[in-house]
Amino acid sequence: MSLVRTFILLFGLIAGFSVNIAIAQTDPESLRPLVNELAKGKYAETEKQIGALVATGDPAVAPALEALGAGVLFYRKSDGSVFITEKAGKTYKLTDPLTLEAKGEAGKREVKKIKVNNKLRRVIRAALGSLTLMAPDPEVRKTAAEAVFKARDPDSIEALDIALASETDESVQLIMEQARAAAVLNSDMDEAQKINAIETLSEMGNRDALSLLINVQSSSEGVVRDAATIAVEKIEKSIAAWDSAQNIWYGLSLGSVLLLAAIGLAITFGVMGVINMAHGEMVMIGAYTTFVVQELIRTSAPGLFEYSLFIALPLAFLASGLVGIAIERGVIRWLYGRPLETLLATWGISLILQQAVRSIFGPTNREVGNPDWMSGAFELGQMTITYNRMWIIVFAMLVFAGLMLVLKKTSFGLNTRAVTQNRRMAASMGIRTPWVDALTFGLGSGIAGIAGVALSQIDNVSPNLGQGYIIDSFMVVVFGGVGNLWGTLVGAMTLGVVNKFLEPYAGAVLGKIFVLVFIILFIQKRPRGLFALKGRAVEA
Amino acid sequence: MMSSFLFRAMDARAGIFMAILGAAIVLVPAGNLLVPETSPFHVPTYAVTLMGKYLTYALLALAVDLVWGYCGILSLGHAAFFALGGYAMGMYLMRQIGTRGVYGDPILPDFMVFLNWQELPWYWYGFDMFWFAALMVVLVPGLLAFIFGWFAFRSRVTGVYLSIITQALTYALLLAFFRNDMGFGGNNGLTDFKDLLGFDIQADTTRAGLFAASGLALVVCFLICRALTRSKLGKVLVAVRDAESRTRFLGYRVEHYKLFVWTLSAMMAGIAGALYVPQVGIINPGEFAPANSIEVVIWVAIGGRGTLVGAVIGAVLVNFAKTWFTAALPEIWLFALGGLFVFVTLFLPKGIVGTFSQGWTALRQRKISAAYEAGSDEPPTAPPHSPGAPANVTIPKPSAPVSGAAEPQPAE
Amino acid sequence: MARSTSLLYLDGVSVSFDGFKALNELSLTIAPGEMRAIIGPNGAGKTTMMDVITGKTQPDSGEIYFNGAVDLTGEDEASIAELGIGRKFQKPTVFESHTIWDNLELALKAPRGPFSTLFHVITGAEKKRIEVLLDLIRLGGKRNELAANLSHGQKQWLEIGMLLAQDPKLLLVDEPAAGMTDAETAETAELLKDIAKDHSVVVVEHDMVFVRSLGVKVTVLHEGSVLAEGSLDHVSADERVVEVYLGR
Amino acid sequence: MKTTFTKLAVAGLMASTMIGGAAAEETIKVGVLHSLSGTMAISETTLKDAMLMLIEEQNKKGGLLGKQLEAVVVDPASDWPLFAEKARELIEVNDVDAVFGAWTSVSRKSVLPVFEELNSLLFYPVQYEGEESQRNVFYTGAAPNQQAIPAVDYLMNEEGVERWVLAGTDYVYPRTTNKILEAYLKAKGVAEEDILINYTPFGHSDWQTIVSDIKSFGSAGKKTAVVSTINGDANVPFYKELGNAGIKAEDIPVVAFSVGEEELAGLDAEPLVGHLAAWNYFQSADTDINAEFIEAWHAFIGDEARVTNDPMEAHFIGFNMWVEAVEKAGTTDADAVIDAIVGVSVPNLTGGYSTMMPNHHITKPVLIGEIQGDGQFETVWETSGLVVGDAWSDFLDGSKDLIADWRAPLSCGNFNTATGKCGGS
Repeated sequence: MSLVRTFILLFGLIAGFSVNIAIAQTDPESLRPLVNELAKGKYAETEKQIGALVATGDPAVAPALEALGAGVLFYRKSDGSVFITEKAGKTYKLTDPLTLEAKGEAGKREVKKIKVNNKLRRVIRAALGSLTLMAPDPEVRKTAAEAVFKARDPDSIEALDIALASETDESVQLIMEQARAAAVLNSDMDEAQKINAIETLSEMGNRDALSLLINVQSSSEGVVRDAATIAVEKIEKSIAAWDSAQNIWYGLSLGSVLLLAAIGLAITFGVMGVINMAHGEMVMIGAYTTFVVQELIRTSAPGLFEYSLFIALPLAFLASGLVGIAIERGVIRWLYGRPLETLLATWGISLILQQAVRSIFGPTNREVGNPDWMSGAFELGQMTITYNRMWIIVFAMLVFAGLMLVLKKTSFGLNTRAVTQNRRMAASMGIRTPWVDALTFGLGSGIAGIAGVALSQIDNVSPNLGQGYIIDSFMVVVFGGVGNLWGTLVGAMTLGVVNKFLEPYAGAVLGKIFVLVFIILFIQKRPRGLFALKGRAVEA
Repeated sequence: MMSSFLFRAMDARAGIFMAILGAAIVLVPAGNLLVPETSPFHVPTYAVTLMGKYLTYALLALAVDLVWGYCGILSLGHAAFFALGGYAMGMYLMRQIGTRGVYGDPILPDFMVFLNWQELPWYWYGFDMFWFAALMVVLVPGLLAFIFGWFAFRSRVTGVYLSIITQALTYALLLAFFRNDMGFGGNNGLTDFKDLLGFDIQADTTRAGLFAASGLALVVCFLICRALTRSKLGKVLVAVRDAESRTRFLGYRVEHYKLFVWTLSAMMAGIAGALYVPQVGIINPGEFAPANSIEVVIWVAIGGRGTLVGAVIGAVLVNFAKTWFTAALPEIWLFALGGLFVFVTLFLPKGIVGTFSQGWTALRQRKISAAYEAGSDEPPTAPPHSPGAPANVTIPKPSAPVSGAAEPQPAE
Repeated sequence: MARSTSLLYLDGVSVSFDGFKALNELSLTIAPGEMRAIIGPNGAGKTTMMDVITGKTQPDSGEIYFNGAVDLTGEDEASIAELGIGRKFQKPTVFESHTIWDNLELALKAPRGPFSTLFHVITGAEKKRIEVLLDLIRLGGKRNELAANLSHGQKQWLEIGMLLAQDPKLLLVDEPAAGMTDAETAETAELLKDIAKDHSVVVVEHDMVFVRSLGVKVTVLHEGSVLAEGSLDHVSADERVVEVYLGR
Repeated sequence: MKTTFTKLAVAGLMASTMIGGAAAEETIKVGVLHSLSGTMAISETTLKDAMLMLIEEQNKKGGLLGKQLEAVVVDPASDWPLFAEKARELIEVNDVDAVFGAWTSVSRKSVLPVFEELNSLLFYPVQYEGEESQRNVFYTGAAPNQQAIPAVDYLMNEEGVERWVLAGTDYVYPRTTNKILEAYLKAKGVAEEDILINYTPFGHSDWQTIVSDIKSFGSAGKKTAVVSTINGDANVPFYKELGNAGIKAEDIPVVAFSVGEEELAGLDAEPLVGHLAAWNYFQSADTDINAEFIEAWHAFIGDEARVTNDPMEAHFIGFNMWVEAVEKAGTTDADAVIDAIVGVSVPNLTGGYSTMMPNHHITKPVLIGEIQGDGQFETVWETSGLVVGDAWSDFLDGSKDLIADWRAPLSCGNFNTATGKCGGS
């Protein structure tokens, strides 16, 4: 909420400032009756009132409109005057929508929000676009041009022409031209103009352009229609090509989620041979740790929110790792050499952990927020890449690399491999096997915990979180070949990509069924997974 | 030859077990139907159905114990066969509804009517006849198990790899049956049954009858399992469990043995499912859930793996605990159940039956061999001792490392 | 020796695991009734050779014939066992949760299908045969003991007994004396010599004393192929053999 | 071992009876049949708490018929056959007079025969697919005509939507609702190619492909909206993906029938502002009775941050209707209550009254709300009057001739007006 407000203030200042220079100054007070009008009537009236404000052409109304769209424009019940508000505990801080001066505070019951709906938000977005095309900040101009593009309003052509004439930033210029083209196609200008516009959009080549062009195609005739048809075909072709790239991306993204979920299991199950049914709950503990960290940050240090995940990572590792060590010391160490019984005991433990979380945090979903750098998306060609998915892929790779490093390059890793390969021999060489067992199990659980941090960004944080991943995790580890971390990596990525390539054709449900059948058949071909050891050592 | 095969199934332990089951089959329905409700000996219908359900679970556990306990195949997908049997029965019961459905369509089940299905899919044909449905109850799970096992055992998929692909199998079926396009009622499954072989499914007599049928099925399957495991084939199975490649080098085609018990076990699970459905009144894809299969394995482990009786006891006990806990401690019962699992694993590693009759397995083996060796073709009759108290043992009881014997090692 | 008159005939057999050549153009022939000792350092390919003969591992190339005419490549363990090749593992492998008696009963030559075993009732002849074997492996007194409770040496014997129960034409015996006391080793040698009277036997062994006490033709394997062949004295005089065993 | 079992069994049955009947004698027992563990615990536990609160409040007011009410809580553990077993246990062993419970369609289907056989009462508080009317069941949640159709009308009229994505979880509620909507949209002149129907499994967590499909479906030059019948758990990742992919409500609005305040509490609502939901109650409803209810709820649960939602209101209405009907009948006897409850009117939380109709559905206002940044909804549209729940949809071939009326002399849940017979077509 405060972010929005800061933005509005900043934005207002800039807009106001530019007004002072660019256009003859109007007295803000002359706008006030129009702004106060907003408090009256229902959506239909509000829409008209917005139109009236925009008709003044005065950028000074921009902050009020922006606040209206964001749902922070309120009116005072006593006198009907309108304010931008910010919630501060039980009261609201008031700001004058035109002068942007602080106007004190008001209680909850003294003010009332001016309601907006989607339609109004669309109107406001378009209006703000045309009002701020000349703003000094290129970012603001860019946003404005994008808004004008979406509005496709022929009336904005004039404003765009003026803005284009003085535009210096090339990227903004491009968007303005596209916006102009969109508006031209929606107007009754001559064919030559329209064909020009079609070319501009054809260059643009994305789905927005496609959407516009399809419209043109169906609503026009003759040369324009032909030009539109050609452009549509061209764009559709290029989008189809990008679609396979997009699919691979989705597959890698799903694969990295599977990898994260499975990699801890690759240690506790793959390396140590514990059929760890409580693995999912370790992931869950990691996710809940993230929740607790964010809660603490929200209440005591809101500034740190952007870093919450970095704070949560080591804590989640510790929390899950310690629980893992406790489980190993308390239960599993009595069961080495009896792997099937670990299934039983860890199943019991998983029930207990689920219920424990349910009792402590309640049965409902808990909110784990995405920091700004995990939100949103960017375009790469015609692909949309969301930041959270991208970071999760990067993160999964880092975790994998880190784990490899620990197991291959540290003495702890050496000990782990020694103990899991030949316990008695390792013990007689002076390795403290109980410690190594506990720490290895702790490591696997801890990794599951940090996977939980990542998964909290894309999935529910609820007591059922772990159950959703346990089967997939076992599939990945077994498909890749038990005891081989590279197998887990390749297995996860293969299953992810296969799944995503099947999904558009078969649908999500059938796609998943096919993947399972594929695993069953694959295991027939390679009964010990993708990366199986060969030779006579395998079967004793 | 056949008679001696079946006769082999009997001994003291089996006898006691069968006597108790037999008594239950007679007494529970009698207590429900004949004893007046005011009497303290009256068995409420609620309890009859509940116990009937336990018995079908026990049969499922028995099926799992046959493959896991004796042949070392850890199936994490047996619920799939159970559910398939259940669906076959459910389809029969759906067809019996006839025009009594809410839309009154004589052919189509309700869920098809409101999803605008125009005609009955081909795989629903025949299910209006009980004999056909009954055949399908064993045939469908059996066939699936046969095909699956044919590939898996030939490819020598063993250990956790086999366990995980059985899990993949049941998971895939779960997703498939969830699909409404499959024509099995999607998530809601099949429900609202009216009657079975003309008997009102809600009538007390039908419930008592179903209870008795479940008990009888359990007895018959128990006898079969018992005879099987005590035949030479049973010995081969245990040999496969303990040292698969040794068995191969002796010339036994291990995959045939596995396929045989695997298919048989799937058929038994199918029967269990078919008896389960009319008693609980619904079959839906939730029965395919991998967690269900894991639970069955846990019942067997708690009762005692490789003991048959243990599987039955484990299934009844755990489910009884669940019934009790969910009512008595609704908010925290998972702590209790989870704790029970951990406790049993740590302190009763051989399960209940295994712990109580420790060493008895070994004795029994000796007894049998001794009897054979003594030249009598008669299978040994009931030895004069109960499971808990081994008597007249000439050979000193093996001391510490008995675990290697009575404790079956996983196939892996 | 020609293939047609041999009992076991290997020619140019190669096996590799992930690039490592376990067997390299191995050729070897065993005559009917022969007893042969195979020695070689660790990794020489002895166990892999047994795996290849018994069908556990399929060779990448080469020929394997049994009885002069039967092609063993492509057959699985069970059918090769049925043909009459018995194998004893390096690590004694018996059915630990069965009694000695049951172990032998399972091994006895009889129909191996699931349905034949399901309805199988033990016959008097079978019992007699088991008795004979029990005497032979000196475990008569422990017939009702679980195999798990046997000592290491007794398990070795039991396994040999099971081999005999199969009534094979050829016995492949992998390190029968491993982990035995000197007395047991000597007894085992006697036992094997007894057996060799009416079976062909291939013995893989490390223990030179043991091999010497068998007094048979010796084949030395090295890096997956035959290095030398002949009497023990003959091969131990071979410089290459000395180098392989002591050199490196 | 059998003896041990019998002993345990007896002990167990006694124990559960004891717990049920601890205060014994002069109480009226009310069963609460909601999953407290397993996948549905996430939604149902709240309803269990709501019931306990309602019962506590009623007891403060002096109970019912001069007796105290007593809640009997069991956990059917999201296991559908277990619902039937527990329902039987509540009625037969614990002797409850009414049961409030179930959430999913399948759990309701599972318990139906039990209530019919044992002639007891079930109040079912969740919006559902309709196509059902049973003598012993009272449907206090919305039927499709009380939720889905008004929402589509709103989008069509107010937002000018011409192209529709019907996205749902693959189970009976979305299937039926989408069938009805498809028929409805076609009747309104929407072309076949302007409707995209998509189903996903339960708990689906990877929405990348589907969100991108929606995006490309939306770029065909016509105003597009998504009608979501996606089930509870899968919504959080769906909305997260939607927000991240930059699909704004102004461009492609999503209207959901299964997303309420409780689901939104699990995610950051800021990117979702403007997406819609259709319900019969929002926590934001500005009425005194709602303020009281929320205050009582917060006091009961001890957490100011807990939200209220539509199924809770349904229990509120259902419970009050039952109380009133019992008082009217002077007994808790099922038959008497079934006769008495039709026509009973109780206040709902949005400022009006809801009435139990002869088809055992209730009258409700339909509200369309937009998601706000704080995870609440703002009502942007509501029906002018109350809408009567329609058990049998007029848009499905099989059911358009069916009506339900449980009053004598008709007393039928599926009366066919075309053939004049009770019992379907």
